[in-house]
Amino acid sequence: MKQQRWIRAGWPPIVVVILVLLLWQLAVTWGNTASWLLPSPLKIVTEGTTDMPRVWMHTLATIKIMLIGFVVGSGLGLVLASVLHIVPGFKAGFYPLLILSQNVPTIALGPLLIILFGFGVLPKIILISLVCFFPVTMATLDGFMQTDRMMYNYMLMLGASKRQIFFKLELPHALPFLFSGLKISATYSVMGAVIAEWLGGGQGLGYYMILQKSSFRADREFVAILVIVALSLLFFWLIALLEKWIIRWNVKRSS
Amino acid sequence: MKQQRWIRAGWPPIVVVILVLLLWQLAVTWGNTASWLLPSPLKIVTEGTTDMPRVWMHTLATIKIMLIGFVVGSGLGLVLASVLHIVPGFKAGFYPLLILSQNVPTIALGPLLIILFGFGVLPKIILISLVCFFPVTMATLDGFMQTDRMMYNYMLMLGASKRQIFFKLELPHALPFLFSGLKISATYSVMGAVIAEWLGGGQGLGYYMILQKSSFRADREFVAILVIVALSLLFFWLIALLEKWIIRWNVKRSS
Amino acid sequence: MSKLELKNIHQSFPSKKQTTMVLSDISLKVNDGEFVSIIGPSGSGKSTLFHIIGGLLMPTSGEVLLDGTPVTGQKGLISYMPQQPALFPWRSIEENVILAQEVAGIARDHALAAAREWLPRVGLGGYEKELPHVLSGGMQQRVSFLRALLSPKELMCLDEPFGALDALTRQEMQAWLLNIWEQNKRSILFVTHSIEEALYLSDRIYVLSNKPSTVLEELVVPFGRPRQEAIMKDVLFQELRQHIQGHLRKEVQHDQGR
Amino acid sequence: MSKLELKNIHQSFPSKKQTTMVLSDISLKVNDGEFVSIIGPSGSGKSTLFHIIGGLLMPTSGEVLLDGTPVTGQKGLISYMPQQPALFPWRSIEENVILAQEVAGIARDHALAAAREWLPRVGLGGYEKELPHVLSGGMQQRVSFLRALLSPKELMCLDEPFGALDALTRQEMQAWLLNIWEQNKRSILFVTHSIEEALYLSDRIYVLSNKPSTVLEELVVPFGRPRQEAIMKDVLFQELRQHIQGHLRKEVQHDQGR
Amino acid sequence: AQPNAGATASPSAAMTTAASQAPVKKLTDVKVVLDWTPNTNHTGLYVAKDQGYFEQEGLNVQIIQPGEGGADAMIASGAADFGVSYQEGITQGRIQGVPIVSIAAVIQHNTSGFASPVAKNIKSPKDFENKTYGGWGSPAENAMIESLMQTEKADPNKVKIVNIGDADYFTAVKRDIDFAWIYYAWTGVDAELRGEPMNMIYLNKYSDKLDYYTPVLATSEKMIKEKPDLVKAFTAAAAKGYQFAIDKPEDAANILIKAVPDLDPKLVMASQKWLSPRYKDDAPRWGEQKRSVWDNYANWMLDHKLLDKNLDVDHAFTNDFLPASSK
Ligand SMILES: Nc1ncnc2c1ncn2[C@@H]1O[C@H](COP(=O)(O)OP(=O)(O)OP(=O)(O)O)[C@@H](O)[C@H]1O
Ligand SMILES: Nc1ncnc2c1ncn2[C@@H]1O[C@H](COP(=O)(O)OP(=O)(O)OP(=O)(O)O)[C@@H](O)[C@H]1O
Ligand SMILES: [Mg+2]
Ligand SMILES: [Mg+2]
Repeated sequence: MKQQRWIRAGWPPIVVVILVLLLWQLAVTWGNTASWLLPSPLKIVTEGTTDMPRVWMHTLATIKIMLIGFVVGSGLGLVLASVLHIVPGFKAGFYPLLILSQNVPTIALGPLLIILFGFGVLPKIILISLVCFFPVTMATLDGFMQTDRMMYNYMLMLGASKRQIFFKLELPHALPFLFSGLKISATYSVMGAVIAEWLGGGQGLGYYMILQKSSFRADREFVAILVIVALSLLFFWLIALLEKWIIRWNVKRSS
Repeated sequence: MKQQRWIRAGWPPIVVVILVLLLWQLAVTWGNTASWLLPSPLKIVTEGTTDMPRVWMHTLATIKIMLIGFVVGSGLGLVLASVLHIVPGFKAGFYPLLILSQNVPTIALGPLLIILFGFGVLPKIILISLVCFFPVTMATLDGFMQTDRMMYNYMLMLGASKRQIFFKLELPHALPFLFSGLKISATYSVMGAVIAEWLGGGQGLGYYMILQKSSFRADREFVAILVIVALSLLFFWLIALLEKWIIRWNVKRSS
Repeated sequence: MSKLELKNIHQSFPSKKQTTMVLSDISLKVNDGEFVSIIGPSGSGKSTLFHIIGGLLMPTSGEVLLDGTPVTGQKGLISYMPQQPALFPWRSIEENVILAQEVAGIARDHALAAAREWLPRVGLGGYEKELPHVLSGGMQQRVSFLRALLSPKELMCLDEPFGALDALTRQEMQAWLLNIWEQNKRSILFVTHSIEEALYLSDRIYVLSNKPSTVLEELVVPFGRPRQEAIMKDVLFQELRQHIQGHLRKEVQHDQGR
Repeated sequence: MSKLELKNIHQSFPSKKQTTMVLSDISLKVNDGEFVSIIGPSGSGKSTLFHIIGGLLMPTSGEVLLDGTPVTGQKGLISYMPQQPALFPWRSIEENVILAQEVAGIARDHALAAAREWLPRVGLGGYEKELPHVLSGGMQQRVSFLRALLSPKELMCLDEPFGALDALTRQEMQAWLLNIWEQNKRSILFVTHSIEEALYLSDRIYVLSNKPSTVLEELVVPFGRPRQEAIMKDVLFQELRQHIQGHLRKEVQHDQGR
Repeated sequence: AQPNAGATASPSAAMTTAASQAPVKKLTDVKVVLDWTPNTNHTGLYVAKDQGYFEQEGLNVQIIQPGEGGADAMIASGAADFGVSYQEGITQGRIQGVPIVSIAAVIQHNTSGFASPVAKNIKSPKDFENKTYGGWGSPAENAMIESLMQTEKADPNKVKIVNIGDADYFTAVKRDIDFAWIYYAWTGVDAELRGEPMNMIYLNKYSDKLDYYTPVLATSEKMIKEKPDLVKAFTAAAAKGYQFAIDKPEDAANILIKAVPDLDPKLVMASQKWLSPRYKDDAPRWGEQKRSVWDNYANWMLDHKLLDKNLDVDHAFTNDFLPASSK
């Protein structure tokens, strides 16, 4: 029965993915789209297997900085949300900075980061963290604001300290929001890593992609894109799974 | 009293902004940072006022596509979330596509959009919408999932149709989540517009910025960034205000 | 013909370790226009029974019949007042009252007019436009009660409708409910914790045992209609009360042993 | 010296149109080791009064004294059971029970041991590890009650602790509370809707009028301790009951006029 | 390093051989940042690294690909010691006070120009009339088109200019665009490989002023002032690298392919063969820059209001670090 449920839950995404690939293949084949513009899935897969070892190497490099960036970023996001929530006045005060952090374009920020931190992995991690922290912070802050009024009042009456209210009530209550933010961040983290790799350096899917693009190798460029999408999906599902595992009290439907 | 509250709420962000600008000015002045790398706020403001008319024109262009993109994107995001939530199987099925939509880098997507839709405003709107819809969809979907169990059961017992449950319960209940998503989207929308302007076209802050960068006018580049940040802030606050105005039942603290 | 009939309802909930049997072979019925009460220890499964009648839960086994047709698992056929008020926080009081009517497809204007007419009668005049969070517990319960009362269904299932009311307001609401019921004779299934309330209001009373719950006794209340509060002082009333109490006492004491 | 003293408490809530006066010049006290009940119509402001005592609300005017020192607006000094259970859905039953103790700084192990010892006594043995949503309304109320009972504060404020319990479970809990109280004589302030309950349990009873609420009467209950349930059949008991009921009836009828 | 290096007995080679025999000389770390993704403009650098020319000069060179921000800021700020840049960038940058200096011209003549699919029939600037140009929105492009068209007395106002942003030539000409500005060595060669013939209008064919250096090797003023020896060593090794690429295009291409395996080998090979003879071209030695070229282009820019003041040409470039002679 458990297996059946897996199959039941598993088929819709598989069907959709297959459908999309099929449509794509047909569009390319019949639509006469030039393959240097939009290669067919078949071509991409063929190319991907041919260039496998290098793609794999680049993928590993990307996964590494993505994971570090995501963990640092969303960890920071949670801490930041907590601090902004707990310290009065901070939230209003720091909103402008939060928004600022998302609105300095990479082309302006990148050179500054590199000049400050060199060509190593640090500026990349910073960039990915910058991408990842924001949805987490925003969603978690909103979560804190939504704390159940009755429970909050009860905690106040108990004489709970701010700290106790935070850890015993607000934080667990905001978990669904936190995960909402984490899922958004997880989705962005791979792209964040790719963009960070454009900062420079000689490996990673971002590097590979831009190189292929500049040699007009659309097929290989799309290999990179496919890997990126697959990575994000995987990562997203991992976070979603974690959510299911942690948030178990919200059994909604007794159907 | 009302005025006092405004002043009370207004000062933390103002203080922080002033502090940051001050620090920046000092860092540039004392740190001997070359002004072609990071111009001082004073220089930026001076330059901004000098080049005012052109900056203003570009700002208007950006605001226009940003607004259209945001409205289309987040409207679509809400509709999409609703459809995915209501139609069984769709949610699981379409997650991969949602994630895909966020993981095709602009450098690959841009050319495709241009081939399909030309160099006009349409591909830009599409790009901005693509940026904006995602946080809205994800947050709203999570909101739908968090619907209060007791109320949901009550609606079921009443024999409410899926439609009724959706409009009378799930949608209003998910509003805080929706706004959480909208605020994230609002923050991204300006950057989205700037990136979209790199797709081509001869106006907008993105265009202005890249042009200034290529002629090493860091001061003007930062004028553009400052305007971008200011726009985002403004837009974010607008959405936050709207949220406060719409979600009035969640009076949390009777203090 | 009976309005509602439950046939051999069993219900068990799977839990981490073992499965808890909550209802064990419950059969009961409510005739057309009859006022039937259910009394039982806390946690015996009364609310669960209502969920089954309302179609929210599929019973592990057994059948629900409404007007003679099997409706097990069908929703939207009864008017229901849940144990917890479950008011929608974003709706004003009057909008909360009309919710059940809205869902049943009654025109909003019409429903609102009715709500505004009835709210003062449950002591909530002047609160029409307020949001639920400003109401006291008892006031919320009255809103929830009114919502069920105005729902256009023939069978009303009320889960402890007056639990959060003070003795006097409660008596008033009882008298008032009785009055309404005697006028239009809807069928009512009523869960209460007060034996007096059950005796005062009902035609028949089912006494449930502790978990797993069975029908301990079915008791026909021998008082005529219309009833006055005075019957509460009747000797027979007191005797019946003692009788039911005795039954329950055994149950609850038995329970303590677990 | 009195444990708790309220001096001329006024409370009004600003609303959209006008300001509603809820409490008007309430003064009352609870002596050391005394069991005091408050009875009043639904919506008269009993829960509001508790919020003021607990420091959640600053009264519009008036003072709260605990052990003679003014503590208006200070929180965390009393043990409190809210009208709605307010259980934390992500905590298991036993973790919910120890919440108040945790906040008061009692070691978790110690608190858990106490919770596990007491849970079976309120009929919830075997539910220690379950989440609150599997409990029935009455069971949740008992959890909330236990949570307040185990809180290490000298004054206990209970807001309708037994409202959702059936008659028998209720009697049992009453007897049991009385027993505990007689053993360690904590001071108790008790809101109830049942006049019998108030008479059976309390040393003194305050009867509140309808909104704006004033103390209609302060009544000393003349029965000795320890008390038996048998006193409920006492003639004096019935007379007192009638007396209070009469008071309230006027209030509630008066209220209908609005 | 593989000492299979060209054992050509030049004085500098003799000197470095001696140096390499000295007991383990410590290498100086040097960062070189490219202008964009690695391509045949950079072959000499990769060759110099692969063949050990840098090492012989006591340098441990790391070649870095820049981000979207380009290399100039990295070079000028010292985040990278050397880099690849363009004459137009250095000109504009210096006007804005960016302390960057060109130390060698990678290619002697401007290989860029306006390309269009043959079918569009654009053979000379006058054919631009009533056609659509796809660019990135820089005023320099307008000026460029204007200049070219004026030589044939055509009306530049009849050209429609569209900003195509990041879209490349191949994408652009598929959609509304008739011609675009490209470097032949890469895009043009790729078009050849794909069999999409194009008409190419080289800038320098129509105006000497537009025969500027692109790309160039550059460094910062600070490096020149503080570490002239290092600059000299670097330039010398790079010159050897480019000389190798001039002499052995195929070997050089293979070195580049090996160093950057993700590149398309066919394109690299074809591009290298096209480009190798053009590195030095008619100059007396690789890397030589003429004052007139800098002056011409700066004046042209000034004439077209692309600069707001005169360029101090003499500080913008230097030949001082190029090896004294080259064969
Ligand atoms: N979803 C569930 N999972 C497991 N057990 C459940 C679930 N729902 C209810 N129960 C169990 O069923 C029993 C009956 O619950 P129910 O709410 O029907 O009691 P009740 O008779 O209404 O009690 P009360 O008078 O206290 O409201 C309880 O013991 C409860 O623990
Ligand atoms: N935040 C608020 N804003 C406005 N009015 C309020 C607010 N809180 C309570 N009230 C009003 O105060 C009155 C008393 O409420 P309270 O909850 O204290 O009543 P109560 O005596 O506990 O009633 P019950 O027995 O029904 O629980 C009610 O009329 C309520 O409408
Ligand atoms: Mg129940
Ligand atoms: Mg109350």
